[in-house]
Amino acid sequence: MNPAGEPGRYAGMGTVYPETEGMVLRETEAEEIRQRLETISREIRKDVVRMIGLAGSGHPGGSLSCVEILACLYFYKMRHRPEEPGWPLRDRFVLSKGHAAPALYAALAWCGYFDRDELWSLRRLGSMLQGHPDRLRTPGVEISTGSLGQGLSAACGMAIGLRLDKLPCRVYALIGDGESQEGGIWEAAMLAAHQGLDNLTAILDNNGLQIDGQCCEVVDLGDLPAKWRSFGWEVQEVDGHDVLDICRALDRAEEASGPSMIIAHTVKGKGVSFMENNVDFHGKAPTREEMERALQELEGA
Amino acid sequence: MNPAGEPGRYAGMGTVYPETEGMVLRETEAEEIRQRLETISREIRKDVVRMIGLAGSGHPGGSLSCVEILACLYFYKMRHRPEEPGWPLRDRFVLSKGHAAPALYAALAWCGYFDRDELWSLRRLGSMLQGHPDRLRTPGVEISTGSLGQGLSAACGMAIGLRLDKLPCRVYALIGDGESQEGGIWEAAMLAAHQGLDNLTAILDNNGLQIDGQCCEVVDLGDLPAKWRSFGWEVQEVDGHDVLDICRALDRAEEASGPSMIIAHTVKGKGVSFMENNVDFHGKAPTREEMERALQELEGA
Amino acid sequence: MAGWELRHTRDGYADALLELGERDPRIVVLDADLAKSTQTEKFKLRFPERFVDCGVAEQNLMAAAAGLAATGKIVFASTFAIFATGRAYDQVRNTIAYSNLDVKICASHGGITVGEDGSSHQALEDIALMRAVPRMKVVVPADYYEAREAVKTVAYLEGPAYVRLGRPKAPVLFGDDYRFRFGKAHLMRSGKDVTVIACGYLVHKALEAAEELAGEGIEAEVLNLHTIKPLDRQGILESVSRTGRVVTCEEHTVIGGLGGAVAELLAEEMPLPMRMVGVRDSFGVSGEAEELVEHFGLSARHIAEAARALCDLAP
Amino acid sequence: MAGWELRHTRDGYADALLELGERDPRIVVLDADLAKSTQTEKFKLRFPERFVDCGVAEQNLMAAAAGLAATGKIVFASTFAIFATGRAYDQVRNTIAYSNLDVKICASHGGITVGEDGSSHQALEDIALMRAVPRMKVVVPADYYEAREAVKTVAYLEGPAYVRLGRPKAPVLFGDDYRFRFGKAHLMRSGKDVTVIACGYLVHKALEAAEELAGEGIEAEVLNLHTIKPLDRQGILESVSRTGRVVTCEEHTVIGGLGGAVAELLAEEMPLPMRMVGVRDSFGVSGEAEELVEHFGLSARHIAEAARALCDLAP
Ligand SMILES: Cc1ncc(C[n+]2csc(CCOP(=O)(O)OP(=O)(O)O)c2C)c(N)n1
Ligand SMILES: Cc1ncc(C[n+]2csc(CCOP(=O)(O)OP(=O)(O)O)c2C)c(N)n1
Ligand SMILES: [Mg+2]
Ligand SMILES: [Mg+2]
Repeated sequence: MNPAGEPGRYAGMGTVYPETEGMVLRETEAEEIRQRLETISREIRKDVVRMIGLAGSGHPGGSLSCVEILACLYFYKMRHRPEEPGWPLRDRFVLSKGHAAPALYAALAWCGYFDRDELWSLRRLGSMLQGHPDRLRTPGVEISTGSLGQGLSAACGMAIGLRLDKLPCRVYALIGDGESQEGGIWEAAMLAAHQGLDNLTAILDNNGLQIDGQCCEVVDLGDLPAKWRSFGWEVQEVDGHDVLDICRALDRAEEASGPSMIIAHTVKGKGVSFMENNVDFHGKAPTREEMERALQELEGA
Repeated sequence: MNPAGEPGRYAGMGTVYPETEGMVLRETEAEEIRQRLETISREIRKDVVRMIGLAGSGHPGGSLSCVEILACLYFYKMRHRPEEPGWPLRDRFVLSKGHAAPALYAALAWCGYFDRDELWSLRRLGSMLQGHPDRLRTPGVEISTGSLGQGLSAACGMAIGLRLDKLPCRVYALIGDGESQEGGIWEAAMLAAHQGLDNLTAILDNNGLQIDGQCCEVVDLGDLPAKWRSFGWEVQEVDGHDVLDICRALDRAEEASGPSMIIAHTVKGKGVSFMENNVDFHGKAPTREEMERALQELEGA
Repeated sequence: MAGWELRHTRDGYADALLELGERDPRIVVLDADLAKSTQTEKFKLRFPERFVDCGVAEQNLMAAAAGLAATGKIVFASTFAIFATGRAYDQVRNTIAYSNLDVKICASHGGITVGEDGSSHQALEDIALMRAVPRMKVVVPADYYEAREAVKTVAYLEGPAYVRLGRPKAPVLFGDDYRFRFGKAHLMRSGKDVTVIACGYLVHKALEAAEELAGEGIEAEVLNLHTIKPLDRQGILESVSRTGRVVTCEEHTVIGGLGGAVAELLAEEMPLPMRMVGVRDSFGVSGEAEELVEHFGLSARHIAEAARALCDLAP
Repeated sequence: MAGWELRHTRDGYADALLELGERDPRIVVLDADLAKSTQTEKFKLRFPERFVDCGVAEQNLMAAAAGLAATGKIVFASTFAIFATGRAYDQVRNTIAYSNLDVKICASHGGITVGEDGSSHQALEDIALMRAVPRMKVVVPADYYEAREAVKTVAYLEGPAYVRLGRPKAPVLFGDDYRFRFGKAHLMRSGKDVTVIACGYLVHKALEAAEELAGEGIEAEVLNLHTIKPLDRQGILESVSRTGRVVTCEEHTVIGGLGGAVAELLAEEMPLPMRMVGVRDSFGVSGEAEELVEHFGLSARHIAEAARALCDLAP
């Protein structure tokens, strides 16, 4: 059985859909893949800025920092069928840092889970796109998040469930660095290692900022790789804006004998000069004028 | 100012009360100290068995495993005044693993915080000795515990408060290994390191058992020293039944530049042959006959 | 307690789990280092591959349960009631209930009858907490059989549910053929003077109180309100409209629990005199179960007193 | 919202903190990575040594607050209402309240008016949760001044307290000389036909509703029930005994909150017809604050409707 099934349709973005399990990026294709994923990333970034700009509220910083990670997951690594969101053999993704919903929504829309027009209704009364992911409203959202520190636990549960059913599916969870201060993260970390969940990969969006400032000033996360290793995870570190770096780490993670952590070094607000590393844009929408400026920058990129 | 004040009266147990700050165990006195602490430990153990036996319920296993730790704290390391429980300059102790209350109560009674006769009312309606520590009822109890994974946080708060007031007092917290599965422990660990709480010492009663079995079978705690080091704590390991080993570690902990963890390797149910390493005696009282047998064993020891 | 056969409600849970596990491979059970107390250990021994011990980590227990349910499992998550509802409230609310997942929280050690462990282990607000969560169903079985049948029922109701089980053995009120009717107040005894609505461990106390009152010529109707949410509005109103008076009885704070639910209903639909038997907004203490029932004013005597006081009021 | 001056209740909190911090060295403030939202940042900037950011770790926030209080501090612990009460419920209950420590939980972003962030951030059960905790005081200020004065008052009441603050600016109802009387329902408008009891952001809606009703000849008495626990039993009963009808209004589920508290009181003391204006047991959604007030049936229009329906009932 080829769990990948047919490649999904990605609304004209082209596809880099993996067709075999345990696939490893072929170097001959690397350049093509890189270009596609960077193109997708730029499109998602523009969507994020526009969605939040139009909504007048939202979290641009942490949405922009994880764009490449989402692009690599949805357009390179994960087996999924946008036209059949409930496909039992799909890989699962959990956005533990739920406030990055705009980036997820944009990725899902580009995949074809729903119409791109929905994006502009973000956060409006009646919209299928809530401020934080709601699995009952948005096709492609596996579980509702928004309260930090719960998604990794949910991902553990999914990994256990899929393993029980002997399904070859993998589970991916994206957590924040600020979020890693939540004890729930470490409860999940311990259980995942104990259970040897080799079908679970977590990615940490290590952008160095939370709301009240730099993580190292608020509550220092210290040596994150050492922490995760001491909790029994295999750890890789990548440049979170280098798509091939991310893809290769996602490939390697499948070889791990237990749960696998990819610490992605990222820049909060990445791609928009005045948002980059700017803690103020954690949870503040750009003004109309800022939005236009950001879009121009991204267009030029 | 000598924060130690006068030595407390320990109901005829003799005293090894430290008279100077940053005191280090003098090797010439080691043997005497050892003998006293072992005597006290044996008395506490007998009390624990009798209290739980008479009460007909309680947690003997985890009470017996931490006896030497409590003896070293209350009769060697901590500055406190049993006759003045609210003495502002006292060191603080938090029993994060609150179910070991009987051991704490016995230690407090031997110190003179309350009459030893109270011990036999453990867990009875109206008793000052509740099933889990209640600061409003029991002199000497600094904060109420019983719900696991909260005491270390409370100890952090105390350490911060005492530091704010520039008091030389130290805070000690005793946590369990099973308890270390609680995320709250790791939240506290991170904050304590970030705050550089060098007046905080935690002791981990590493008896290898929780309720549902061995910790390594339930949810493996893995490499505990590595975990605590990766969370920014200084770590020592001791034989948790060797009083001098514990005392020396407590002395050294005062030199740490941040929070300090003493991992005490212990035996659950220590001192009573049929309780040792017996998971069944986590939360089960000995029968009358078992109680008598246990007391005989302890008497002989 | 004389005259009653006694059995644990949590044994009813365990037996239901075995039955469910036997016939439905989707059943998965999670615990948090209390499998021996909650009795999920029986399931673990029979179906080890479908049991996961999460250790002393209730937050993870609940959020992981949600994730498992999201893969199509019917998940039972157990620990003590106080930790299931209080320690993991946000996980239950934001991950389980908001996602509307099939997680059945079956928690033991609800109420004051936890006994000697004392306040930190006595769940006295769990019904209030779970009742406040949208989409949550709240069930408080009164005996072994009701627990067993309730568990089998909620397993197949869509979305989350909370089932509160006790620590001590409870008087057996029903039999092997007991049919649990989710969402329907269960008439245990008819009467015309006052409606006594009880749940869980206090149902038999209510029956004893009714017996006592009968001797004085007061005919109490006793409803076993095993399902506290959704509330059987019609069933309650029907009884109360006949008797004109209500006493509620619960091993729980009088704030926001069964009494609160009934008070809210009556206030909007049929304002009538009511008395609440429950813990009067205080923490528990250590003591023997029955001793505490007496101490906190939850005994048959107290229920009868409340009913009497109501009946003394002008109608 | 036309005609009202608008200010944040959380600014009232921040200003009170500055005043308290200035004169009392025991005041310490803790937050969990939301200092900019809860407005504790102002205290942090003025008294950095007495401010501790605990990071995104609400459980630790609350239990550490308890430890600090145990060293003689008066501790303010802030985060969003949903996390303060839900994520850390067990810490609040078992470490703070059971120890009866001076921790004042001042949480912002209570209620549906959180708006666009949506359900996971809209605390709709926080009053129910905190009300269920023994020893907890529950205060829901209606405007900037009331928030400021309430905070200064609870600082010096023994033991734990919960103060619920909002996200949006709220109409200013009081002035600089406002005297907050803890535990006393505050008469905002007299009337003889119906008592409207409101708290927080809905107090001005209740006043608007009363105005609307006055035009129809219905005289509504409006009580600002800023203190939900302890409940001003006497004050409420006194008003209700005159009007014979009650409408409760809260930006909260109708289960276990202000409406629940009043229903419980009336059921035992003075059964009378009542209507609850509140969120009808559902999760929130994203939208603009005022839009959601309308969407969930919490507007002046809805309050007036409820009052009208009651007045149409035979007395
Ligand atoms: C349990 C919980 N506490 C607090 C919040 C509020 N909050 C939203 S985002 C955030 C900071 C998260 O920082 P980080 O994980 O680093 O996110 P990123 O930098 O990727 O945006 C906080 C505290 C929340 N959503 N959930
Ligand atoms: C929050 C919480 N969850 C569960 C329990 C029930 N419980 C009491 S003791 C215990 C096991 C603790 O194991 P450990 O910390 O190793 O204690 P020890 O072996 O020292 O007795 C559990 C799960 C509790 N008291 N608190
Ligand atoms: Mg970050
Ligand atoms: Mg242990």
